[in-house]
Amino acid sequence: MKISGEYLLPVSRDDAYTILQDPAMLARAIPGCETLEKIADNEYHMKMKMVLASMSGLFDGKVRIADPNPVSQFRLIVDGAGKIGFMKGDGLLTLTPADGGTNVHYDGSVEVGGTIAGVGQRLLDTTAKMLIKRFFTKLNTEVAGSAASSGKG
Amino acid sequence: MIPREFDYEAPTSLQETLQLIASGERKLLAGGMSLIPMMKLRLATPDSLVDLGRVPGLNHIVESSGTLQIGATATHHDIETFPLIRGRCPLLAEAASHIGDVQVRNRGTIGGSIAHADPAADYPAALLALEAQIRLVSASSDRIVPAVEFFLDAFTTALEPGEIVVEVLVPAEPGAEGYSYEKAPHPASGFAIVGVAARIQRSGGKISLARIGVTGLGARAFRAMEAERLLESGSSLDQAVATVGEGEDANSDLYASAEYRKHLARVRAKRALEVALRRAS
Amino acid sequence: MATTTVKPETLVGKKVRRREDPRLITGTATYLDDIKLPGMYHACVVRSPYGAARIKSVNIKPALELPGVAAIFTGDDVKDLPSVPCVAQLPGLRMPHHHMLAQDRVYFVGHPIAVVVARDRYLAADAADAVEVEYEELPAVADPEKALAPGSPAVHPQWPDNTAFTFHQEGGHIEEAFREADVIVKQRITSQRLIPMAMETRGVVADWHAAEKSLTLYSSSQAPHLLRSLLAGIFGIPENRLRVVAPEVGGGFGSKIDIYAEDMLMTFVTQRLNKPVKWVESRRENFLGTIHGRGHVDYYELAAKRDGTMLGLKLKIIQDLGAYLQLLTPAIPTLSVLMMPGLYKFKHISADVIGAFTNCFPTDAYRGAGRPEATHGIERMVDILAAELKMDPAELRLKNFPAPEEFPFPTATGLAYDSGNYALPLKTALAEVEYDKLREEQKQGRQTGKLLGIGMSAYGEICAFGPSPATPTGGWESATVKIEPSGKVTILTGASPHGQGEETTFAQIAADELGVNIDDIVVYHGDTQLVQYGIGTFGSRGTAIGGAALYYALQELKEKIKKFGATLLEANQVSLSGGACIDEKSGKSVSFAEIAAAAYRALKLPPNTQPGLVATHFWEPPNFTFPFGAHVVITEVDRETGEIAIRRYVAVDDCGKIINPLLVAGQVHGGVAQGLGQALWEQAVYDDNGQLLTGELTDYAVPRAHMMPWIEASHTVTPSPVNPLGVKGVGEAGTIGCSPAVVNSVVDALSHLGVRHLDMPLTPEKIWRIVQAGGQA
Amino acid sequence: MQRKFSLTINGKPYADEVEPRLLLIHYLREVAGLTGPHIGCETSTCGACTVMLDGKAVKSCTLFAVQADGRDVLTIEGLATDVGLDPLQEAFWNEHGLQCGFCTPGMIMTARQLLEDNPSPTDDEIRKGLEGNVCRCTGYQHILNAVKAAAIQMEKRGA
Repeated sequence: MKISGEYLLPVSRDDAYTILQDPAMLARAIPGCETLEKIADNEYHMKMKMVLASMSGLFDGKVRIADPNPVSQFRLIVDGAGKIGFMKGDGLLTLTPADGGTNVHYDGSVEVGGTIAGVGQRLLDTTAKMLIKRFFTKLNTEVAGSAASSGKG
Repeated sequence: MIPREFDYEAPTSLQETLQLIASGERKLLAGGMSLIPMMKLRLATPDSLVDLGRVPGLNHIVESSGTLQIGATATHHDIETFPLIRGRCPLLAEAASHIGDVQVRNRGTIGGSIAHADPAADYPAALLALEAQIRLVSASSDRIVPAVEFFLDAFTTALEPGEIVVEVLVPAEPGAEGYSYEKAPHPASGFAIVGVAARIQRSGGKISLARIGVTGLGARAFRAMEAERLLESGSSLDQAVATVGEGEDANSDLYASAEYRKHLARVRAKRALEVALRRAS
Repeated sequence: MATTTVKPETLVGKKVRRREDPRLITGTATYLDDIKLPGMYHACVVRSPYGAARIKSVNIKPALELPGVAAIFTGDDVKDLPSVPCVAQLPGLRMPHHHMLAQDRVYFVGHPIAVVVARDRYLAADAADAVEVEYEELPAVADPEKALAPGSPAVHPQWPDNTAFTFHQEGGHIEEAFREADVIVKQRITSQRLIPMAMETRGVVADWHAAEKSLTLYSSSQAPHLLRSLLAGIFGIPENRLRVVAPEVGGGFGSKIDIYAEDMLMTFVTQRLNKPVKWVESRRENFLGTIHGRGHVDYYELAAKRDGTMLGLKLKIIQDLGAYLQLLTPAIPTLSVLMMPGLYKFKHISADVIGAFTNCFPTDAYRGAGRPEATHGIERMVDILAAELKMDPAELRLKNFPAPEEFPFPTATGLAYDSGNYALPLKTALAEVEYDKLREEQKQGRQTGKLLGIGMSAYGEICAFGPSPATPTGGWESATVKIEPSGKVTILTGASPHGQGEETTFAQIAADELGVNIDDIVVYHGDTQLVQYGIGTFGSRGTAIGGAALYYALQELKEKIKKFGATLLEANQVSLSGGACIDEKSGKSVSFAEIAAAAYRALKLPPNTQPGLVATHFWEPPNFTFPFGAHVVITEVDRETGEIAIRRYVAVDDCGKIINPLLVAGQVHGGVAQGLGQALWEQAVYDDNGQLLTGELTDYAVPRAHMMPWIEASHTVTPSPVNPLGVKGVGEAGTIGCSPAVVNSVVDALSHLGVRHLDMPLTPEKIWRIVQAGGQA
Repeated sequence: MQRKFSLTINGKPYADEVEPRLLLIHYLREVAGLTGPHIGCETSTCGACTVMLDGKAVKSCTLFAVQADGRDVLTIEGLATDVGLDPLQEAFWNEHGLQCGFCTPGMIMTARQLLEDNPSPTDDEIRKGLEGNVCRCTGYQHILNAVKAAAIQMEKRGA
C-alpha cells in the first residue's frame, strides 16, 4: 500500500533533520513504542504495543535510517512482527524549508501481513494514516516542548 | 477461533460499573458485536471484561420535553423498531435498520457502537445530522458532549479513561421535517463505503434548515457544513453536494478508492437530500 | 410379515420432497464437528504468516509446558513421509514434494508449520499461540503472469522459471483457419481466483486402534474411497483396515475432493498418540488452506468469416497453480481446453496451457472446474466478434450451432457431444424476455442516458466424469441394491452426495423400477466399511453415473426377483409390475414381499440361483454427457455510481431427463448464485507478497439473499444417449451459464460507449470509471 | 477463572461452571450436546450458529456463555414438538429450502424472528431479513419460497 503526505514541523530544517533521527525523540513519537535500543549505526531494536480500538498487539522489530542526505532527505524503515501479524514501512522523508518551520514530506509504502492483513483490510489505509498523524503530532508536541524549555533556559 | 483467557465481571449497577472501570485496565463489553469477533481472532486480548449487560436502567427510550433519551444499552433493533423512535426520530430508526443484520441488531447497542467509533459505522452520520448529544459518565464526572465533538478520529472519541456512554440525546422531530439515510454498503461486511444522513426543514418554499452527516468517507464521520450552508442560502442541490467531502482525507481500500468514495459520497448525499426534500414537503 | 406396500405412482420426474431433510431441519444430522469420541484430543495447526520465508527456528518448548498439551509435532517429525498427493499426470509435470508440515521454507500464507495436540480446543488454541517461529522473509510472487516473467522470485528454488508444465493441444489446421479468416478478434480475459466457501469448513477425526492396527478416519469429504486409497498408500495401512467415513457433508463444490495435509496429519497424530484426534478448520484457515478455484489469465484469438462463420480459435491459458499441486490441480485447465469451442462448430483449434507456480494456496476443482473459464472465454469472444461484425449476438450464435441431427457431434478438441438442440434454449430464453422489444427499449433508453444491457450465454459443459481413461480417479461408479427379508430395500451408492439429494433421487429411481413405496427404500453412502468401492460426487456425475450404476443393479435384481416369482408361481414367464410378479397366462401374482421372504427362506430355490436378493453393479460410462442451455440476463447500470441491478435472470437449461424437478431447480439456483458471485463480487486477492487480503467473509463477498435476483428457470429436455436414464447432470450448469451472460449484459449496456470487454468481478468502481472515461479504460 | 451460571435451553434448566471465554455456541454444542447450531465463520457474518436468546435471534458464536446467565435459549432442536414439525421446518422441507443443510438451523431461527416481527413479509423484506445468514447451496430462492409458505401456514394456524 502506498502512502504519502506532508507535515509541518515548527523548527528549522537542520533541527528537524536532527530531531527526526534522534532515537530518544523517535521512541517518544512512534505510536506505542515501548523501547528503542541501538544495535548498530542508524539501526535500533524496537518493542511496541499497537493499540487500535479494541485491537492490540505486541510487535518486536527494527527501526533503520538509510540513505541519509543531510539535511534534506533520508529513508526511515520500520518493521515489526508479533502474534497478530507483521508490518513493514519504508518511507522517504524529504525536508524543505517552509513558512513557520520545515515541511516534512513522506512518500513510501506500508506492507502488512498475517491476521491483521487478512481481516483488517478495510482499515489498513485509515490506520496507517492515523499512526503517521499521531507520530507527527507527538513530534510536534515534543518539539514545541523542547523549544519552550530551551527558550526558558 | 478461540479468545484468550480473561477475567469477567458483570456488575449490576452503574455505580459498580464505574468503580470497576475506574481502577485497572478493564474493557467494557456491551453488545460485543465488534469486540468479540476481534477477541476470537486474538486481535483483541483484553485481560478483563466488564459486561454492561446486567446493569439496569441503561436501555431506556423515553421522550422528555422534546428530547428523546436513549439509553446506551438500547439495541439497534430496539431503535429500529421502537414506535417512539420511528415516530419522533425516524432518521435514527432508518440508520439503525442499516446496521449489520438482524442478529447483530438484536445484540449491538448504540452506546457500544458509538464508543467503538468505527469510521464506517452508520449511527455517527445520523447523530451528526440530528445534532445529537452524548452523555458521558465516570465515577467522578457527568457531562454532555455534542456529537460533533464526540467523534474525533478512527476509533477515537471524546471518552476519557474511566468514562462510559450512558445516554444519547436526540431532538424529537418537530413535525414537517424531511430525512433520509442513504448508504452504499460493502457487499461483504455491510459497513458503509459511504453513508449520508440528511435532514431538511422547509419554510415558505425555502430550505430553512439542512443537516448532513457523512460516514465511511474518512477516518471519522463529519458534518458537511458547507453544503448545509449553501442549501440554507438557496443554492442548488448540485452546487451544495459538490462540496461534500471537500478537504476530507478520504479512505481507500480494496473495494473503493478514495476518489470513488468521494464521488459516491456526493451522489449519495444528493439522493439523501432528494428524499429528505420530498419528505419535508 | 412382509410390510412392503405397493406404490401408487411413478416418481421419476416428480417433485418429491427430500428424504434427507428431516434430520437436517431438526438439527439432528451428524456433521464432522458433531463427532465426539472418548478420550479424543483436539489439534490446532500453527501456520505461516508469510508468503515466502525461510524458517529460522521453531520453538515449541513454551507451548509444550502449557496445561493440557499432549504433543506438538513439527516438520522434522514428518519429513520422511510421502507428499500430499496429486493424481493428475501431464508430460513433464514438475511435482514439488508437498510435506504435510513445512520443512525449511514456507511457500504460502497459511502453510502449516506445526500441529499442537491438546485436551480441548481452547487449550490447543492457546498452545498454538505460544509456539515461537522465527522467519526470514523471502521475496514472493503471487501473480501468475509476473511469476512467468524473467527475473521473478522463484517459488521453488529448483525451478526458477516457475513453470510447472506446458501443455499443447491442436485440432484441425489452425493456421489455415486464420489465413482464411476475414476477421480476427483478440482479447485477454481473466477468470479470477475464487474461494469455494462451503458452509461447513473441512475437518478430520482420526481414530487409530493399535491392537488391530486399524484406522477409522472421519473426514468432510466428497470422495471417501479415494481418500482411503490414498491414505492407505501413504501410511501403509491395508485398505481393509482403513475405514473412511464422510458424515453429513456441509457442501463441497469441489473443494472436498482433495486429500489435504490435515487428513494426513491427523492420521499421523492418532498413530503417534494412540488416541482419537479431531481437527476442524476455522473459516480463516478455510480461506488460506482449502483449494481455490479458477485463477486464469487467458489470451484468445478468434478467426471468422465476414458472414459470421467461426473458423478457428486460439487460446493461451496461464493457470495460477499456487505453490503446490493438490489432487487435480494441473488437470483443471486441460478441461478448459476440451471445452474451448463451446457450442460452436469450430473446425480448428489450438491451445497452450502454462501452469505457473505462485506463493498462494493451490487452485483445483471448484464448481465447474475449468469449464466456467472456457465458457466465459468463448461466450465473451462470440460477443466481441458480434460487435466487430455488427451482428446480433443471438444471430451469430444460432448461425454457428451444430444442428440436432449432427449429433453425436465431433469437436476439434476430440470430444463427441452426445446429444443436443442448442438453438432451442436460446430461442426459448430470448422469447421469454421479449428480446426484440428489449432491443427497442435499449435504443430509446440510450437517448436519455439509460444504460440497459441484454446479455446472453449459450453454454455447454462436459459432465459425468467420465470414462475411466479420461479421469485420473477412475470414471465409473457403483451401486448395490439389497432387498432385505422383510422386503425393504437398501441401496448403497459409491457416489458420496453432500447436499445434492441422491438419497431422494436414487430412491425415486429404485421405487419406480421395483414398484415399491419410496418409504421402503433407504440409500446409504459415504462409509467405506458399508459401501462397496466408489468414486465420489463431483463433476455433475452423481446421477448420470451413480444413478446409471443403480439402474443396472436394479435390472439384475429384477431378473432374480422374476426367477423367484416364476418359481413361486410355477410359471415359465413372469413380469414385474406394481410390486408383484405376475404370470400373464394364469393371471396369478405373487407379491414382492412374498418373493423377498422366499429368497431368504430359500425353501424353493429357482435352478442355478443363490438365496438372497442382492445385486451390485459397477458401471463404466462410454462417454461423457454434455448438458447445455442458455441464460439471458437483463441489467441496468447506474451511471452515477456504477452499480449494477439485475432486472431479469432467465435460465433455460437442458440437463437431459429430469428425475426430480425440485432438486434440479435447486441446483440451478445455487449454481447461478456462485456464477453471479464470480461475475459481480467474489475475488481472492493476494498482494505482491502473497498476503490474502480477502481472508474472511468480512472482505470476501459471497452472495446473500438480498443480493440475488429472482431466477426464472425452465428446461428443455434432450435425453442423453450415454446412460439408460437419459440424464446429463446439472450440478455445475448454473455456474457455467451465469458469469458470461452477466458480463455480456453489462458490456452490452456500455457498448455504445465503446466498451468491448470487462474483467470480473464487475465492481461498481470499475464500471463507474469506465462510464466516466466514456468507455475508455 | 471459572464462573457459575445457569440458563434455560429449549425449556430445560441447565447449570454449569465455565470459563468466561467459553462461547455460547461451544457451550451448546460441547456441553449441552446440542449440535444443531453450527459454526460457519468466526466473524459473526454467516449466521449458521443463530439461536434465539430471550426470543431474539442472535449469533451464538459472538456471545459468551456467561452472558446468557439467567436467560432463555431456543435452538433448532427445541422447535419441533410431539405434535410435529414447526411450520418453518415443514416449509423448508416442502419447498426444498436446503441442500447441504449446514446453514439451515440458523436460517430457520432467523426466519422465525422475521415472521414474528412481520407475519406477512414481502419478498424483499424476506431477503433483507435473511441478510445475516449465508447459504452457499440454494441461491436462496427456495428459502424465500419456504419462508413465504410458512407465513401462510402460520397465518392459517393463527386464524
